[in-house]
Amino acid sequence: MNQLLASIAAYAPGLREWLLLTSVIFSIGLYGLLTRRNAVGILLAVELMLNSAALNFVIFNRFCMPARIDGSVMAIFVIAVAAAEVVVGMAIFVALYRYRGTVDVNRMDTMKDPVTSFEGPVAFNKEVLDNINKQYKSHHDH
Amino acid sequence: MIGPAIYTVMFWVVAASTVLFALAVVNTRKLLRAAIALMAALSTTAGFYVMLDAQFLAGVQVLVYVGGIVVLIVFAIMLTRSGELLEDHPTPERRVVGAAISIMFLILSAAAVWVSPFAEYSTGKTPPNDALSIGKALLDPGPGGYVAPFEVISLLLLAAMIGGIVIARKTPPPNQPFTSGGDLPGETDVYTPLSQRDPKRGGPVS
Amino acid sequence: MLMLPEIIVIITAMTVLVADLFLPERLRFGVSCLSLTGLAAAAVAVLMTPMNGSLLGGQFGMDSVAWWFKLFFVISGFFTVVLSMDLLHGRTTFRMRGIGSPGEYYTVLLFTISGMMFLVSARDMVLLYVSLELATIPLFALAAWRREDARSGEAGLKYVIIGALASAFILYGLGLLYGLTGQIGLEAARVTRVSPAFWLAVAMLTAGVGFKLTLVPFHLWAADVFEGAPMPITAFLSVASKGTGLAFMFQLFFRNMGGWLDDGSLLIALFAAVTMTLGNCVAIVQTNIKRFMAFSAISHAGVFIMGFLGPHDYGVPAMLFYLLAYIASTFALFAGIVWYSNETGRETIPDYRGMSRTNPMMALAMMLALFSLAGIPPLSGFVGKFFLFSVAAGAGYHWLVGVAAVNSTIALYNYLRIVRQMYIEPVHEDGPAAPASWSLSIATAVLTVVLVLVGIIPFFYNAINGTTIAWMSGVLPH
Amino acid sequence: MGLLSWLIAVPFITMLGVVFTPASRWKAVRWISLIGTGTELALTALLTCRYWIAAGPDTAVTMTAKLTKLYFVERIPWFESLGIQYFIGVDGISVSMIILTSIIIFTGVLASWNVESRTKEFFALLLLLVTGVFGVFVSFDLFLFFMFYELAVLPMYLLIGIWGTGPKEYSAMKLTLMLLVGSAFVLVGLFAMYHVSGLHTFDLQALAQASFSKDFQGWVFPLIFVGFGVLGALYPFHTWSPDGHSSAPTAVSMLHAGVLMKLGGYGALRIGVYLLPEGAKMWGLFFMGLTTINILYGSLGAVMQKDLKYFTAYSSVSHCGFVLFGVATLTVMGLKGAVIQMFSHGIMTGLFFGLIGMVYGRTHTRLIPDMGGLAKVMPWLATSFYIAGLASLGLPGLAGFVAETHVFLGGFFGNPWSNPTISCVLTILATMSIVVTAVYVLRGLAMVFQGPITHPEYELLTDATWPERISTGMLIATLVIVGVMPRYFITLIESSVMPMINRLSGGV
Amino acid sequence: MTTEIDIQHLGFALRHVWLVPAFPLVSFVLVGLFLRPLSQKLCGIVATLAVFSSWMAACGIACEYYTLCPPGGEHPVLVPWAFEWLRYQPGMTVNVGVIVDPISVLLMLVVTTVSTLVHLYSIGYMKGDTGFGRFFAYLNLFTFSMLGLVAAPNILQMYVFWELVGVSSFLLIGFYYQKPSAVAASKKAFIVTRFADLGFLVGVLTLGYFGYTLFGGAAPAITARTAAHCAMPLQPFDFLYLTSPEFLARFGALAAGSTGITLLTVAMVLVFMGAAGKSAMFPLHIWLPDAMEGPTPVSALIHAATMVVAGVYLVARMFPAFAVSGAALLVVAYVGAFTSLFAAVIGTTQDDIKRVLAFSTLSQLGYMMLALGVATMESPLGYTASMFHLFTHACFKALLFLGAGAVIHAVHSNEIWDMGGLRKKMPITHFTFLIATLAISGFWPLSGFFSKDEILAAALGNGHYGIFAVALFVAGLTAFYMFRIYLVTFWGEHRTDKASHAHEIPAVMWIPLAILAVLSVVAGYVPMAKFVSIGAEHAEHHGINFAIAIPATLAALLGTGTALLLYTGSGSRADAIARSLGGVYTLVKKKFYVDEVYLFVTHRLIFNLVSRPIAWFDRTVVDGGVNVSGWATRASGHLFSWMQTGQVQSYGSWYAAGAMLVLLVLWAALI
Repeated sequence: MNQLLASIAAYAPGLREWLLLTSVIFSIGLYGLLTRRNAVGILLAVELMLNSAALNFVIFNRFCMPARIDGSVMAIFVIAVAAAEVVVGMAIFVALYRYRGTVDVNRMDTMKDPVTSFEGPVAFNKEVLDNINKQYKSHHDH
Repeated sequence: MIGPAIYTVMFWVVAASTVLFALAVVNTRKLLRAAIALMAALSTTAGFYVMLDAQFLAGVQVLVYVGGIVVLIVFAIMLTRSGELLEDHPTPERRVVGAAISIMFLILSAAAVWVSPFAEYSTGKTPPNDALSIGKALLDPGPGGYVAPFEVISLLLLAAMIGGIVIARKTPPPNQPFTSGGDLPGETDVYTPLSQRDPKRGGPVS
Repeated sequence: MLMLPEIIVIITAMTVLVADLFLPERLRFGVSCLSLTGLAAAAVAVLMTPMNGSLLGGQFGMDSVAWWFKLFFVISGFFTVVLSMDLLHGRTTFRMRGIGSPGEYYTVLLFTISGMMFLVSARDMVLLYVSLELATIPLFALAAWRREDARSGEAGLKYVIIGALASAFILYGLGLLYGLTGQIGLEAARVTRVSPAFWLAVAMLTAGVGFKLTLVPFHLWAADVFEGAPMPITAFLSVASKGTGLAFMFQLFFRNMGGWLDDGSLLIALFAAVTMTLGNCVAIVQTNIKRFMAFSAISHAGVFIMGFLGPHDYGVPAMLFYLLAYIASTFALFAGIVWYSNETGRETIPDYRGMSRTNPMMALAMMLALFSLAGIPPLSGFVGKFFLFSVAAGAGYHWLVGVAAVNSTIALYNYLRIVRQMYIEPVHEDGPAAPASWSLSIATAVLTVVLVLVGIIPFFYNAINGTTIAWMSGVLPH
Repeated sequence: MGLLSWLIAVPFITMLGVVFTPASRWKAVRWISLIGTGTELALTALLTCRYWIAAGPDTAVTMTAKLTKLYFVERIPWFESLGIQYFIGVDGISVSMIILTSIIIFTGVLASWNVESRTKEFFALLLLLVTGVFGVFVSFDLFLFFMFYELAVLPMYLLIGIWGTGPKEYSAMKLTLMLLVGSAFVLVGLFAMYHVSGLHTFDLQALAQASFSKDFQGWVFPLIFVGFGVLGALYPFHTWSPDGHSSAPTAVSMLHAGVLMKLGGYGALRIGVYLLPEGAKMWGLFFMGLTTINILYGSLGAVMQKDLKYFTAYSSVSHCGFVLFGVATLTVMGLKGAVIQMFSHGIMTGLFFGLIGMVYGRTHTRLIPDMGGLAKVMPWLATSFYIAGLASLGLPGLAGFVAETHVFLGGFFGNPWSNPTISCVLTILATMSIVVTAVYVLRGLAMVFQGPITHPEYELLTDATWPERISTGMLIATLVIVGVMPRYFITLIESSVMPMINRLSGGV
Repeated sequence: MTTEIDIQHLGFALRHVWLVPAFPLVSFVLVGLFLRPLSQKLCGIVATLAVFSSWMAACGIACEYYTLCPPGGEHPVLVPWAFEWLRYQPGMTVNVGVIVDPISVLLMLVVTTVSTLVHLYSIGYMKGDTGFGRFFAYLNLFTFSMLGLVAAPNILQMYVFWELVGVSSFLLIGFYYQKPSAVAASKKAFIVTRFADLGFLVGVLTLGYFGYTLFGGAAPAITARTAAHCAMPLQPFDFLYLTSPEFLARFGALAAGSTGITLLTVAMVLVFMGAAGKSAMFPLHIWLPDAMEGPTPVSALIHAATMVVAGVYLVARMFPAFAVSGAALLVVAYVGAFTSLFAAVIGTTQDDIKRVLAFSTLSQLGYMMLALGVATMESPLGYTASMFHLFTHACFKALLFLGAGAVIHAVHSNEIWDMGGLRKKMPITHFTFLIATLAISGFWPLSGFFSKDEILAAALGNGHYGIFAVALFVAGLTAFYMFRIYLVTFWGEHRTDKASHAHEIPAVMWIPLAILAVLSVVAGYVPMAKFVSIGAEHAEHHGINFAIAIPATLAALLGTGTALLLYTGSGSRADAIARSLGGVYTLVKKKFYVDEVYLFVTHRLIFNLVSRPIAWFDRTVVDGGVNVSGWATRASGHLFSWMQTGQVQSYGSWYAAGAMLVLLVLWAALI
């Protein structure tokens, strides 16, 4: 039994495992942000990322500097910031929904660079070349 | 002896559940279900805080984060009525790109973190993590204290609230006076020539 | 008392909020006057605070660079208020939908300014991060201020999402720094040994700074947000938030990672070159004036970070001086743009045709501002760019000076496109815009005079240089 | 405020005067600018006399000096931390260029006597342009030099864009951008010198004493020379000149071709050769070859031009080729020839473009085949055109000959650092241009002025009015004076060129 | 024995030598700027008086010079008056001054006399012409520049006035600028001479270069010898230095690379190219016949007597240098001979009276050149002969031209077939024209005979038999074409009514004719050998050398005979011979199509194949390059703007990808 317990204890999570955990959650959040169609869904993913960053602080506090409580205090402030962010985000999405009737992010691209027709070098040069040819019609010799 | 084993088992179980919940948050098509998955993920993180001897923080996490923010998000889902209909799938190339980037990020950050020598200091002494010390730290003007961020975060929350209110409120019915000028429904964005404008609004005083 | 300017700004914000409730409709204008006086008082307070010292046990520090940054933030806040007065109080010919509620607008604006001031004086990660968020999150709200306008909402959406992503990256970076050193203070958390995690932290923080300063791969949000946001907010974004980005970069790259800056200078040079070139090239194809200003801001960001390259005791004053010149020129230009869009609602470059005949003085002011941005002597833009190029050359990056000089030619082409519309094309057929209101014309006049004098009178540069020359030696770890 | 500061201030004050006159009395604007440029001319005359008195006795000393001796120096510290100061002074070359500029601007104002549309802005921009040019010729601090150098380029855009003819926006934009790209090269070279010298100052005289390594000068000199060459119409970068000049209004093309293109030559001389002698030695022969193409290319190109302004633009490309050719020869005669050519070509092209403007004002066409037999109707203009043409083909007794013989002799004698046979061959190729110039000048002028009158309506054209007579008269008088009595004009230039030669041969 | 001459106390004329060129300059400025609008008469008088006073000054100089150093003895070169005009570099200054030596005195006399007479003549000829004042201004400008050229003590001053002479001839040829043919002719004249001046300039540059580099060694010896005679110190460009034996010895030694031709020869051939251009030698002669478009007094003055001999004067001035490089002298000789033959042959077929005289001038110039060519330093007879022929030719050729002018003035057409039988209508012109024709054909009492004989003697004396034969044949041809035009214009019946109504020219016009006639008779007896000589002392020679005289006179008689045979009576015989010669005749009449070749080369080859492509190349390729760079920036703008898709999530992915890229760069660069 002890031997079993000892073998289990061997897998105890060191600092590395904890940090691996936070980076996994962070990348899942990132994936969510980049693929989610609904704006609110994106904010969910953002919450996830911020939460993993806060966890990161607490981990470092626990492992690197247990004497102080900087990490935990930072985590508290992160939570507060996340709250503020959600408030503003949600306000904007609600206003947008009321006006546009949708919060689908893919449809929110009214503002983009108008890819105008983009003429090749000859066309651009054309106006200049016309000017040249006009200048050099074979004029009669004296 | 039992402690560390239980500790390890608990860590791996909770870690696995957090990852699963996170994946659920990201992939479920029904948004409400995603919100609930987020609640679960955040509570498991609270569990982590407990394991990391940050009991007060776990409480704050559960109370504020899960109880407050995610509830707010659920309100938002309700308001934007995006909970009812199934969210359609992201475009395939968006999904591939997103996946590629996040996996790349995972590999890079994990590798970076895995090999780097952090300032490990494991004397085992647990940090003074009870509410008293955090409370004192928050308001202590001395070197160790965080009174400045405390003040700033209050400003931030106030500003965010004001901003949110201004953006998200409904404009009142026409007959009701409204406190802010220039916002009355009567003012359309039709360009009224200078001559027909009423003097109060910058027109010529006849 | 070191924190006096911030306190004055916060008190003004609060009083404006409360005053907005009690003022009758007729006296609504008092709100703007209140915020103006508040900002003026804050500026005086900044002038009076000593240039060194710290508060709250070293968390809130004050030095010459912070002093100058605070002064610039208050000034840009002041001019943003002046620019938005007409819009908020309905004194425009072209009715802007839903920009109302001036009280809340000013409050949120003042909070962002106080956030910026806190950012500059932050000496530890917690205050740094929180003040950065205070400087950014209200801007999301300001960008989306005009509810009924789809573009403003969309701008807000994009700004929120990318802003959140950036803040997550910054947080993750700061976490790693904390992990590597175990210290929360900026000077204390200086990494001694190089490790992959440190480079990851640097990369993440560069991404965060890139978002704020619109450096190239992180600049994509700028165009849409600048186009969607209301005009004064676009001005504020292009000036103040760029200043904040610069301050944030100062805090991180000088205070925290000063030691490693020389190793990464090639990366910064590449960043500068790519940002400048992209900003100027894409500006060629823009027609909307706000998108155009976004790309001009991006190209100027590239010019700014050239200051980080060379021997830092020249880089810091050069960057601050160029920031001053940039503020003066951009606000002078935005005054004209705000006035024109208020009076006629037109925002594309071809719409500016014939302005030199209908409103010659405003056209002259805008032309001077454009030439200063392009870097034409004897205006301050040229002098600022000259010193920055000299810093880059001092660091041995002659190729970068060449790229920057060619870029300023492309920039001139972009700015001349507007001057051409104003001076060479015939008058716009919809008729001239009404003359500017007294507040805007005074602001433009003052800004144009400052714009011209800053380059010629040595007082400004000497003042900046005198105070900040010793700053670097104080900060760098040796 | 010394004499030189007044020299820069007077056009600026006139500009302010012009800007602040009420728009209703636009006729007064012409008179104000005329008075302004008149005082400028007086100031220049005063400057020349005082310089002549001051510099006369020590021409012997400068023969062996290593640094140009400056007169009427004014120094005001500006940005001391970077070593920038308001440092202006003048030597032989600057005085000759100042004389040229004040004459050209005076005649330019006279030539644009009947600009009706938006006269205020026109004269204001013209005077701003001239302030920049005067500033360049007197400043000896690289920052100040570069500041005035760019200030001189920018009003061109508006002047051509608003008052130009033909594809004016296109040529205005092309001109401004190409000149600025040129100044970009110069900027890089400037900073390289500032930092590598380690003297931490922009003062030209101090930098002249700094010893730059050989390979440093090897890559900075071509940058500076090409940078200034773009403005001096060096071969591959000259394409802005035909378009720019043909679209510009009269006074602007007079000022531009007459004076602004000389900034290129002046800069190449003052900053290129003076500061980087080793680099000049390395690249001398290469640029001599390039400028020979420039000379032949410009003159051969001018033969087939149908538009009078293109015709003159190409001829000024060829003549500016002489300037840069002279600079590239790195001999006493070559450098002296370059300065005289700058002066004489400035006057010549000013006269040419002024006259073209006057003819265009009457016949409203610039195409050579459309005009014919105008000599009968406007004898004064025809004679002055012929004098300008003969001056441009280098007729002795006019300024062109003195300059060209100097440049040819300089090229022919060659310098000890470059292969003498190649420089001889290049000079002989360059001399061939005097024939081609004769061909296109006489061919063009004959088609326009001689032969029977082609269009009946040309019968009633009028001859030159009083402002035109004064301006053409002044320019012709200058050409003849310099052509007939060059001695006084040249000794001063020689005394300011000698230091450059001593630096070249003796090393720093 | 070198007579001791001290510059300081010379005679009045020698001290004020600068008066000779000064008078025409002053009158040019006076007439050109001020008198022209006032009154035509006044212009004519002032101009003529000015030239006359410079003639008097020239005579004064001649007398004082030859009293100072008597004829037959040593004739030192004096530079009594000079001032520093231009300093190229510390060791190299160019002085403007007046040189007094036998040939310059001779030339001054010739130029001033012919110029005075032509001025007098044109008062009558140009009466009533609108450009009267302008004409006299140009004439004065020409006289001033010609005198300046003649008086040049150094080669650069000669080049300066060389160009001024070219310009004044351009102005005078193009005097009737309304006529397109006159305009084309003036342009052609100037461009061709300018092309020749290119060679001259390169020659001057070479001489200047080697002069300057070798100046150090050679100068002291020369200055010692000539310091007394010169007002200003010796300079590398001065003739005294360039023709000094010390310099020539050192310069002659330098070989030009592998070909073995000495640099001196190259320089001298280049200088001769300039002379050939101005004196219209073979390849560059095309402008002289067309120069007849100008008014006839112009042709008389410029294209007969003065300008065209400038080339000969230059070769004479540089004769010692030419002599040292023998090859250059041979070139001069052969070119001269060929030109005289070529021109004489064409002259026989021309119909325009002035074209015939032009070709005869070409032929006589060829004579002078070949005379110089055959001379050597040892037996410099050719040198004297050439100068003598120059002197005599100036007299009778001017007379011929003025006579032709009178005839054209009367008949209002240049074609000799429109004239006929004018001897009754214009007796004085006829008589003077006859004297001139006899003189040029080389009949005994007149001057032509003596000068031509000396040339033939010189050619024979130095063993150039080929050249001697050609010269003899040309003498015959000259007689033939001169008598051809004489007979056609003055004998036979009036071919047109205008010829019948012709009347004698007014007094002001026939007085110069008379003076010239007297001169062309007397000129032969001037003992030129005593006045003008160079090199070694040569034996006194007197009287006529019969061995040369008889064949020359026989050739002249033969030519006159054929002319009489062909052109008296109905003149059908001439046409029959013309038809019989067929193609050859038309070839010769068309001046061997040389003009067409030149036209082809310039218009087709240079204009179309060189300058038009250059203009096109410049507009499209070089300009295109600039436009393409503009387009490239715009294209890159479009490329980057493609990134702005408007999709937030694509911004997010660019953002994250950018962050990782930064990480990778950091890792790669800085591990």
